Amino acid sequence: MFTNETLLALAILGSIGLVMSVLLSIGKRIFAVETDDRFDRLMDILPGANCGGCGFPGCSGFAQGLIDGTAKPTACPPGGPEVTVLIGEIMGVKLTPGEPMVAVVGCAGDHSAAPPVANYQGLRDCRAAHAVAGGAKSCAYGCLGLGTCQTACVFDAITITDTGLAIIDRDKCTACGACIEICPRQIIRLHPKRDEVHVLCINPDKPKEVKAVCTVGCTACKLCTRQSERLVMDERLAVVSPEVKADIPASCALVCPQGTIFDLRQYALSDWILDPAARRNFEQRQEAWKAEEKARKAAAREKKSASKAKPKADPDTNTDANAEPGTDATPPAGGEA
Amino acid sequence: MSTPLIVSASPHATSGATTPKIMWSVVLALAPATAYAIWLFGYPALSVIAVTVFFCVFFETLCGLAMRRPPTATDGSAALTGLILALSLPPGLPLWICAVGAFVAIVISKAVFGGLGQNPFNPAMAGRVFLLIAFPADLTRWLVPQQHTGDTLFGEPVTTLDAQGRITEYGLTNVDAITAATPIGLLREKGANIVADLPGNIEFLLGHINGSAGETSAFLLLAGGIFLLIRRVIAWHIPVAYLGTVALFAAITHLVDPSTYAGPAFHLLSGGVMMGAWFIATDYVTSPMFPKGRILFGVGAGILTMVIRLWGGYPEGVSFAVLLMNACVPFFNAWTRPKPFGATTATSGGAQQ
Amino acid sequence: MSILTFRGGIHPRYNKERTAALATKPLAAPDELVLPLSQHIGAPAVATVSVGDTVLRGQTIAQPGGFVSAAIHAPVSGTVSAIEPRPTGNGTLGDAIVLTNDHQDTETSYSGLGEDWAQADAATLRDMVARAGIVGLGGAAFPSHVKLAPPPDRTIDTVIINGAECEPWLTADHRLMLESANAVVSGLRIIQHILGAPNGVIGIEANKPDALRAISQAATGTPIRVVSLAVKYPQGGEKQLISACLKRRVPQGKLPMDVGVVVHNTGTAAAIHRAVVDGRPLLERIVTVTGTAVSQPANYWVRLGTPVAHVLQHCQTELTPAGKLILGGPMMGIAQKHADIPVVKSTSGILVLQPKDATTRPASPCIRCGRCVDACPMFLVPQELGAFARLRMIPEARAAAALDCMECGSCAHACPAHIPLVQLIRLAKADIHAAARKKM
Amino acid sequence: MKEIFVIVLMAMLTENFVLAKFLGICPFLGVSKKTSTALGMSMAVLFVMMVASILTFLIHHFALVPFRAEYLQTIVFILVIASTVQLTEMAIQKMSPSLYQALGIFLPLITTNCAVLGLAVLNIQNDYRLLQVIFYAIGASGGFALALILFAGLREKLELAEVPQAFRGPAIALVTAGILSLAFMGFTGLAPAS
Repeated sequence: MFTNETLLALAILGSIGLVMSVLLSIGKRIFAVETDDRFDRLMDILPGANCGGCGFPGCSGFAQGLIDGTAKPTACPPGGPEVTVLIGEIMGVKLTPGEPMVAVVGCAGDHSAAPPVANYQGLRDCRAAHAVAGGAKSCAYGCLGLGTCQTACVFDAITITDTGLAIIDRDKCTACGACIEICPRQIIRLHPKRDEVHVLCINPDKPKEVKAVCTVGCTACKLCTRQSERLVMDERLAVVSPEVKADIPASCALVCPQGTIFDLRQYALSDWILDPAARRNFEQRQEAWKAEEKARKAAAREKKSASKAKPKADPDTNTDANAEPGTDATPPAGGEA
Repeated sequence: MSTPLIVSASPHATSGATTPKIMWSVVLALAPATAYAIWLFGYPALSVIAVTVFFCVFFETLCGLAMRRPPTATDGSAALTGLILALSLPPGLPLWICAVGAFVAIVISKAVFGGLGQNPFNPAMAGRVFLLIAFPADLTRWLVPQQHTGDTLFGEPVTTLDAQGRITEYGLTNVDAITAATPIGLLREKGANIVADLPGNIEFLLGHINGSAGETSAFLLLAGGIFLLIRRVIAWHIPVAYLGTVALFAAITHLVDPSTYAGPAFHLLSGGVMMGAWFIATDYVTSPMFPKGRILFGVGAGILTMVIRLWGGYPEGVSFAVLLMNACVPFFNAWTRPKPFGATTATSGGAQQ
Repeated sequence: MSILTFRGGIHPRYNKERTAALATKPLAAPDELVLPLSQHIGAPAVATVSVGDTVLRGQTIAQPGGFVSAAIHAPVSGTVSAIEPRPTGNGTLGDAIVLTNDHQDTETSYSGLGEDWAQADAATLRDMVARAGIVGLGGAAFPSHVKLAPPPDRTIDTVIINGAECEPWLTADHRLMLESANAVVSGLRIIQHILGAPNGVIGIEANKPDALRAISQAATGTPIRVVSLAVKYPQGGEKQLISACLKRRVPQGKLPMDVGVVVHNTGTAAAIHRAVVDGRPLLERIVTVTGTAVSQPANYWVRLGTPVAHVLQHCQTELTPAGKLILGGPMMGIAQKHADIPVVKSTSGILVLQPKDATTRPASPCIRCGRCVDACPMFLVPQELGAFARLRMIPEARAAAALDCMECGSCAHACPAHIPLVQLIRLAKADIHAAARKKM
Repeated sequence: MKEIFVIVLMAMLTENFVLAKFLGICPFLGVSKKTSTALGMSMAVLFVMMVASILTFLIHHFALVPFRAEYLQTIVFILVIASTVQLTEMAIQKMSPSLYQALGIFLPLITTNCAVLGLAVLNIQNDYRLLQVIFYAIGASGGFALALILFAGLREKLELAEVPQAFRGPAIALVTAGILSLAFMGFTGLAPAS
């Protein structure tokens, strides 16, 4: 039953509501703004890590950049292929996501392998230390281990070992590039995620100089390049070629006399860097492999001499004989004997 | 070269000034006034000071451990906070209240902000204001100075404690006349006419009056402040602006209505102004960094002190004035930033208008 | 003579008395000299000799690699034994010409203009300076002939010779002003002539009264003004010196020539004198070897390219464990990992400190005391810049004029919390430059 | 005149809506990260408070009282405030998109800002006349602005501080607000509510 009271209340409320709604609709006319709902939709799908990997300050900048046409739709590394496809849907273009990448620290020279030659004091920051006499390490290329990349990584993928080396967790890394950009030594590089073997050294100096500063540096002996066409020489440095598509045999790592080449099918990176047992195990496997190889070669030679083929130099003792075509013209001063 | 040399960025020399040196020199500057307060009020003052300082250092150590930061207890900052807090409290205050004050000062208004250098508010004043609001009766119960009959340090016992741990002896001013205890309180109650009945300026200067432990001897506080000024621990801007504003404000109000408002001498020498201007407002962490900003800070604190003294609900305004000005510091810093060499416009940074 | 100064700055312990009274001695040349191709700001020089060549003392061994670059000459006679990367003062390897000294010091012939240089035109003189490989000897190592060739729309009315030598410990400029006062004054007059600048000023800190007297005496009869400057660091900073001497303020982001001024170091002026009057290139410089770990401090005329280890050997200085070796002064000098680096054109001092003087105190929290603000001669807020750098707040750091910082170290020197402010600001500057590059 | 002065002083300082009455804490914490945003918010609140308190005053006295429908006060006031906020929101979105972005959800949330409703209700409770209502609104929004802007300045400073992880964000903001509130207690007694 409606009483007068209720009717009155309804009337008052109703009329005030009416007046207000009229005012609001007038206001809506006056203050009409066009909005682009793509921005909100983009913000919904972007990872929200604000890592800056796209080159814009944060995800909102990237979203705006996409709408303005200044951002590359495939530029969001942490989003991965899924996000790239979604961006394509929103922006109305067909996108093919790029190859998934992962950042790798190209240095295994921790305190024991490349001991510091000076006592650096001051800001615990690699960039700052690098600017002071090139850091405390003798190697001008090695990881300084002060954790600047760690602080730059918003995905918590980087840890600094007690032995002064940065290692990147492949599973957490989104290849956003923040660490690559901040590392004063340019030691961190992107590699295709499918690559299972990495050369953990970027020192391009002469073998003699590399050996003087680090026990695990690449000495350009080229042994690995003969195990797989995926490994090629870049000047005085062995690198995994991104162009050639082929599996990398385990022997690439085993053949390396310096132990510079890391094979993640055999060891976890943290074990490889930190666990002496892993190194011991590697050395054992290396010995075993060498013996096996020798036996195989001896067998092959016997077979060959049996079929009176021409003698062939032992690859273990003559390193320059069989360089990959198209590599550095100036061979290193001395190979591994 | 087999022995590693030290490498570090330039400069390779320092001035020799260190944070502990600065903090301890402020403590040193407060020492005469502290000693005088102990002489004046005896054990009650000594125990308040000792307990407050102890708990401040204790909480500082505890927080340092909890936050896993390098120990800061010996740098003197916590001890200084404790000393300033203690000197702003009435002697004879129940000691557990002192500990609470130390907790508020060190833990709540300093450690949770990240410890030394990060706190926006003066910890000692935050602690004192908290106590004043939480325990108004205890914080406004003042001892009269003890009688020094013999040549002993602690004259006659001025206090005894009752069953509730309350001070009952003579020397405790009547609880009903809480606000009438200090000269400033009297002034509020009865107007400037009673100034004539109050101790003379010389007494104020020497400090033979009742009040907070640190509010007593304006002369010793002034001497400590000038010591800091000469040692270049503090700059002149804040104390001069603060005291100048208080004096000017008092002079104007006194001229307008001499029967209600006391003159500048009374306002400068009584209460916490001398202590506040030299030792509290000049706290680096919570005061502006630039000279002009420091002057603004001092003027603002002076005005607020006088407004609260003359028209506010609390008898003394120094602690509130300092806290309120602390809140304005980001703006003073933003407004008074130095212009870079050869620049036409000031830089921006921090709080912006 | 009134004492002039600038605003800000600090009063470090000067420690100059150990070497101020010691006359400069020539240092015996070592067996091997290493001459980096990049001893200056700008493009590296290009070697004009090859391995195995015989060179004479004074012979050009590298040509400028561009306009902003400088030639390099052989400081001794001998043979070129290598051109290869060698350690340099900034901790990296840099290409260098290595000379084996034959200890004959067979010199090439020099042809100077003698005292008749005023007859020559500016271009000729500038060319002589360029050919002599002269760079700013105060430490900046900016090629001097570039500073002598201002763009045509700038009129230079005043040349200031910087004799402040505000870096503690160092006395190289002090000795030079005492021992070669006439060369300094003559150098200034040549610079004035090249630039067509009517006014010449020599600014000397008041703690060198003998140098003030010597220079004043040498300058009598010329319109050159010799001014006494307050003993304060960084009195020798270019902008601070101009502010003190002329009360002119170089606008933010501008150069001294924008206010009609060019500043040269005393050593540079003397070198220009020798280049023009005697035709002699820059082969050696005065180096102060001092510090708490140096038992026989000295001022030496050192051939460029002399290894620091060789110099230290002559001063009977052992690099004590955990000590510090600094090229330059304590305020802006660069700490070294080892002594296998050569003395180069900008090396004004070699400072060796004992461990107790070398250890950097750990940083404690900032207490906002404002000492860094008072000390900053560029009127910046180092404390805040440091916080911006730490938190990588790049736009804020740029807005707070981080790029104006000249890294003089006054703030870090004054800081009671031992915060590495200079290092932090360097990071901020690097971040700002990186962000700017990214935007382009 | 003196009465107006007392009302403004009281609303701004002694009975500051945020720091003494603890009204409007939500935007106080929400939009105090930057002083510029805080200023914008203060302006928005000033506008809403002015318009809403005048409108509610008029509606109360000319629509509710004549019909003895005072019991509708709350719902009607909220209706009026919500509409005013909507209008303000539209206006800000049109005039300053960046401010609109920065204020975000806190702009429409002025609707439920208890400071605004509190002001409207207090106007009626205190039996203010129109002039008093206007100045009370000025004082209240001025006090809100003062607290918000001071607080924003402090929070900008805290951005540079190394606050322990556990206290980052709202925790340290509330501690700061608490101490600021303590400081504002100093104004007690300055303007005795007559």
